[in-house]
Amino acid sequence: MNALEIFFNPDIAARAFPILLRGLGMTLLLGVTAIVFGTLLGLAIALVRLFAPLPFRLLAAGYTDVMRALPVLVVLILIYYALPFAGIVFSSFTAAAVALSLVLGAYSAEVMRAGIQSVPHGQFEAASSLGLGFVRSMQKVVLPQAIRLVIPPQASNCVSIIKDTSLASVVAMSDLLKQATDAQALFANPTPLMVAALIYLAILWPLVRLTGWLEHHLQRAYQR
Amino acid sequence: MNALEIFFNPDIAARAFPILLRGLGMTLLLGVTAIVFGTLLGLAIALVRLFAPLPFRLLAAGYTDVMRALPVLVVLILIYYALPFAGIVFSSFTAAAVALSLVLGAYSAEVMRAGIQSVPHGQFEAASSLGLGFVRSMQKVVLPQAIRLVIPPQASNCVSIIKDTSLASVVAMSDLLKQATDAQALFANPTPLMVAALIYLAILWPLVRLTGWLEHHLQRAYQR
Amino acid sequence: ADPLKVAAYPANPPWENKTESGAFEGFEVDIVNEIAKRMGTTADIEGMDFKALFVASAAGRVDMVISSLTITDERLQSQSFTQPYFEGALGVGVKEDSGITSLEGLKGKVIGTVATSFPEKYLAEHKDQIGFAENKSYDTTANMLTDLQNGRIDAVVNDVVGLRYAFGQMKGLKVGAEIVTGEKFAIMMPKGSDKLQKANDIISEMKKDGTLPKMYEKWMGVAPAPGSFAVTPMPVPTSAN
Amino acid sequence: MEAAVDIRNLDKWFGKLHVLKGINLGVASGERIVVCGPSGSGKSTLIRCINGLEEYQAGSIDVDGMRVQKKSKTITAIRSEVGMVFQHFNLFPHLTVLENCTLAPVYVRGLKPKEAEDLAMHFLAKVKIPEQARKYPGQLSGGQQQRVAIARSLCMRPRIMLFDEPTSALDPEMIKEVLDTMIALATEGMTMLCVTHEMGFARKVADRIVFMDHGEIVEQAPPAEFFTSPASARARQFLDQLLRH
Amino acid sequence: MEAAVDIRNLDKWFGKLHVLKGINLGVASGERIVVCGPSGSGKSTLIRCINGLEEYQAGSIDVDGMRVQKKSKTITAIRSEVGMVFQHFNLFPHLTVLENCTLAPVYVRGLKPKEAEDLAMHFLAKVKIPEQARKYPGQLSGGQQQRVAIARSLCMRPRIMLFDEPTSALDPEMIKEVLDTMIALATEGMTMLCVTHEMGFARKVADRIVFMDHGEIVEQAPPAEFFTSPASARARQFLDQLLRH
Ligand SMILES: Nc1ncnc2c1ncn2[C@@H]1O[C@H](COP(=O)(O)OP(=O)(O)OP(=O)(O)O)[C@@H](O)[C@H]1O
Ligand SMILES: Nc1ncnc2c1ncn2[C@@H]1O[C@H](COP(=O)(O)OP(=O)(O)OP(=O)(O)O)[C@@H](O)[C@H]1O
Ligand SMILES: [Mg+2]
Ligand SMILES: [Mg+2]
Repeated sequence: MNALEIFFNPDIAARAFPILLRGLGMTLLLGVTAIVFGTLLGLAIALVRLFAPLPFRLLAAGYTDVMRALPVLVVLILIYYALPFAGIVFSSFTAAAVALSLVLGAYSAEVMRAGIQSVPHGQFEAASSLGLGFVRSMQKVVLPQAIRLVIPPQASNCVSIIKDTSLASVVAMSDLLKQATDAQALFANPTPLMVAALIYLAILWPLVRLTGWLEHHLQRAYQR
Repeated sequence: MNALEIFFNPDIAARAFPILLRGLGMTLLLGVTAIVFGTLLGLAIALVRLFAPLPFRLLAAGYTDVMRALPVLVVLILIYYALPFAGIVFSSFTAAAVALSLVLGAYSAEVMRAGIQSVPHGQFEAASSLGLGFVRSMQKVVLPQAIRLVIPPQASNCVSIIKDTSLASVVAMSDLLKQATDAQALFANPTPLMVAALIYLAILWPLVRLTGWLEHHLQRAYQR
Repeated sequence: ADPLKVAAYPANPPWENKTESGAFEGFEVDIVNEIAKRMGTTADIEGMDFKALFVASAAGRVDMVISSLTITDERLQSQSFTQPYFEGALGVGVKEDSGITSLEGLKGKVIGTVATSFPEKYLAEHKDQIGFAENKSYDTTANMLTDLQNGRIDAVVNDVVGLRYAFGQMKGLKVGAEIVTGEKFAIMMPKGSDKLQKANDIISEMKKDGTLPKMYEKWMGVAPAPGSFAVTPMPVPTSAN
Repeated sequence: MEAAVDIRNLDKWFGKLHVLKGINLGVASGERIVVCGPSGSGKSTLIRCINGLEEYQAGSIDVDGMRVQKKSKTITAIRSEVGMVFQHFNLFPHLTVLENCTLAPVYVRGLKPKEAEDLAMHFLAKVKIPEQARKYPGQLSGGQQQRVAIARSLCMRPRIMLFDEPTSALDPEMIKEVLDTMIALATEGMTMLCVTHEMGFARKVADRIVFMDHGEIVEQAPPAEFFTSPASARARQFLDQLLRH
Repeated sequence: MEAAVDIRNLDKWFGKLHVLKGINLGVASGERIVVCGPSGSGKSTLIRCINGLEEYQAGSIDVDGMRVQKKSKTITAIRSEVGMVFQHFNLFPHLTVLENCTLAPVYVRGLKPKEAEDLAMHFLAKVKIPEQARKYPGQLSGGQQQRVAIARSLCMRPRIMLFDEPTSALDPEMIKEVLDTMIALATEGMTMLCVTHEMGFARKVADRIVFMDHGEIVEQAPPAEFFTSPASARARQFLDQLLRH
């Protein structure tokens, strides 16, 4: 049996493929959930960090620091294994979604804070002078300008989080990686793992390239 | 029993601490190994990508892309579970060290390439004009100038890799996280996990802050 | 009544095992299903990693845990157990050509066990006596057996019934030796659970009316010996002995 | 004559720096005031206090009889009464000229988009750039941008306009077009409070010139008087320096 | 007289751009040549070919009898015979002035550090800045930096020096100090090939002026002849433009 037949056995690949697809579905669902909630959380934290009273600002700063200092897997395991002792019991999916959202929230907050801070102060003043309130000024004047600077680094954060969905396999969630390792054990052959790696590549490589492209083309000061 | 007694039970903390310290030792050893080999690998890849003949340049570019697109856990599991089918059997530690080095190598290569490219071309030309060969020019003229720009992003890469050492727990390496989860199951109490999280924080928070500081103070063009 | 929440390690045949369709089957699965039925409800079984089972029970996240769990004094400090229904023994799983046929053969070898399992504790207690080189602990049986095949470890120690069953599927592995430990397998429940007494009573009934011995025969392939745990009703245990 | 702005004993500190010291200033409805004085004398701070962009620590400011207080409910009402034009225009770069002008009328005044657009076109015509309505600020010259900024303020139909050195960031060729716009406004009877060093403009339209130095109002006088015979030595010195450039 | 540099039928392309067209030029040992010509005429490319910083596609260049070929073994030997001074100095910013000067002598010539330092101090004294030896390039003025660059080249004891507009990145006050250094070098008999538009310098030291345009040598003549009666219309036009500035 040559290497190709072991590592890319077409027969096993065909049998494993539907199993892997189910895992891919979970992976994508988890990724999208984490990105949506993580981004919203990040925006909230960024706003608190910039505009809330001092104690809240410090809390938000501490939160982002802690989340960026802890390994994602540790956060996930704390949520999955430790929280139940406090009576909070999440399913694997929920636990993973919460963990990834919390982490992405911290990274997003940093990115958004920088984006909002880069909007010149005169823009706030002009909006206030016209009688626009804080929320409207944010919504119509500041955030639309910040977003161009935020998109490239946030895209790169999202790529990281999609990669981190693979950690959910550790808390027994049937994501792409978990399905692949299970299938590898079932067929006693590494083909499912190799196929899973290719699926990850097929999704993430374009995203990595896109991130680089965005950095080149969008991350400049606003100008027309 | 109140929350503090459950989550920070001093008795259990005391009994778990020596177990965790053993895990911390493994974590640090793994981190240092990966940083040393990953950084060297990154330098080699960066040099290939900048100065080798075209086919090698493309290979190096493909390598960095693939490694940045694959989740670290997938790389680790491929090395640990798939390679044995090709007769290559690594211990948990070796597998984790290889996986983390390969990944850090890719990220380091990007950083170092940017650093070397930022050294003005005139510096190479001046060195050549004086008769210095390629290796000497690199060693004495280009790299010493590139290093200032490389240190901050590389520090941040190293922080990521230290966080990723926690993944080694998945391939049965007795690192800090694995010791903590085992102890948590043993004592049926989350204290060991909480203590482990604090240990991670104690190591990584200062590093995260240091990274930010380095970015502020070092990442400027060379000047005196 | 609410369904009975049961946690199980999903890859531990013949005790419990997740089939392709996602349903659970196995000796202990039959037992908890019958208990649930006699309580007037159904069992809702969730698969978890081995370590997570203890957390789930300790945190009151589930009502029962099945996974060929041994009653130990340590576990009794933070958990409760029903009466035992099986006398377990440990098996030493090795490669067919390894030549290891006894516990003594493990001297200087690298051994694998499942993290926080009874065999892990057993080996830790008998380390000096056996003289093995290292004990690697795994999160899943599958990973452990894969590493045995890969040669990363020389032997594994686990419940002998499970090992025999697994080696029926995997090529090149066998049980090299059996260690009689007199360990008692039972259902684990949260400490002081209000369902504990009821569950224990039902198990007594099942032993008396022959339901449990029949299940035993179905999954183990032989009828239980007279006087064994599978046919003898007992009270809720308060210690391992 | 009703007081459009009434400032009494106003004190303001930036930390330990006392930047406004017991300022008293009344602006009648329809009055046109030019504020001048050396750099750092507190001119910007004074007019920024009037529409609540800066907080003050003592004294009081009333606009149309409403007390200016930063965290109060009336601040929005005051701000829609008071238009402000900045040195650096502060147009919204991501919105077209038209959108710049309709934003506040729609979201603060609650106008329908169509009404707001008609209003905006009206004022853009007034500042003589209706044809630029669909462009983005970055595509206009500085003078055009400043005129858009004036139109944007006017769309809120303010009763008082504040200007903070509206021409000092402009190239010389463009200063005139902005000053002409401001003169037209003055001619229509708008109440104006204008920080500027354009003395030609001051002479032509100001009812009163307020000279500040070191956070105090040193002198107030009609332009004819102020330019020919300033009472204080400090004003004389200031005018000398201004003319020498 | 032995030829220090011998260029024959040299052709060079950048992609499809033909930048050097059949150049023939011999430089005798001890000769001082100034190359001038309009921007883009190929002056820099020509002298960069001489020490192998650029490859050429046809013809030949011999330096001290050694054929210049980029990938050949002799290139290091040639480069230590030929010193080069750049428009933008290209000093190593992370090394002190002294270290800039000793780097190549130690690693290419194999001198002991002490010997290299003595040599460096000798040449730093020659360019009149021995007191700056311990400073970093960033702490020096442009003129001082260029003099360090000359000293750094001299430390390799080259037989030929190439200069590519050594003064055109300098402020006017500093041009003289660099030209003086070059004149001193010329006086000592160094073979020099110098791209410059400093016509005063050319008049004073050049044995020959080479005028290039569009990749060709249009005219060669002693300075007296070249400045007073240039043969070609193109050289006349070039000189006219130069004088008008
Ligand atoms: N946000 C601030 N924080 C601290 N000090 C400030 C702030 N804004 C202004 N100042 C100080 O307050 C004083 C008055 O400033 P202000 O801008 O009002 O002067 P100005 O008369 O408008 O000067 P210019 O003609 O230069 O615009 C100055 O000393 C200035 O440095
Ligand atoms: N690396 C390069 N790649 C492509 N074209 C080049 C390169 N270097 C120079 N050229 C082109 O070759 C021609 C000659 O350039 P060169 O720098 O030799 O001119 P020059 O006479 O030194 O001009 P200047 O007085 O501006 O320095 C120009 O048209 C230039 O654009
Ligand atoms: Mg001002
Ligand atoms: Mg040139």
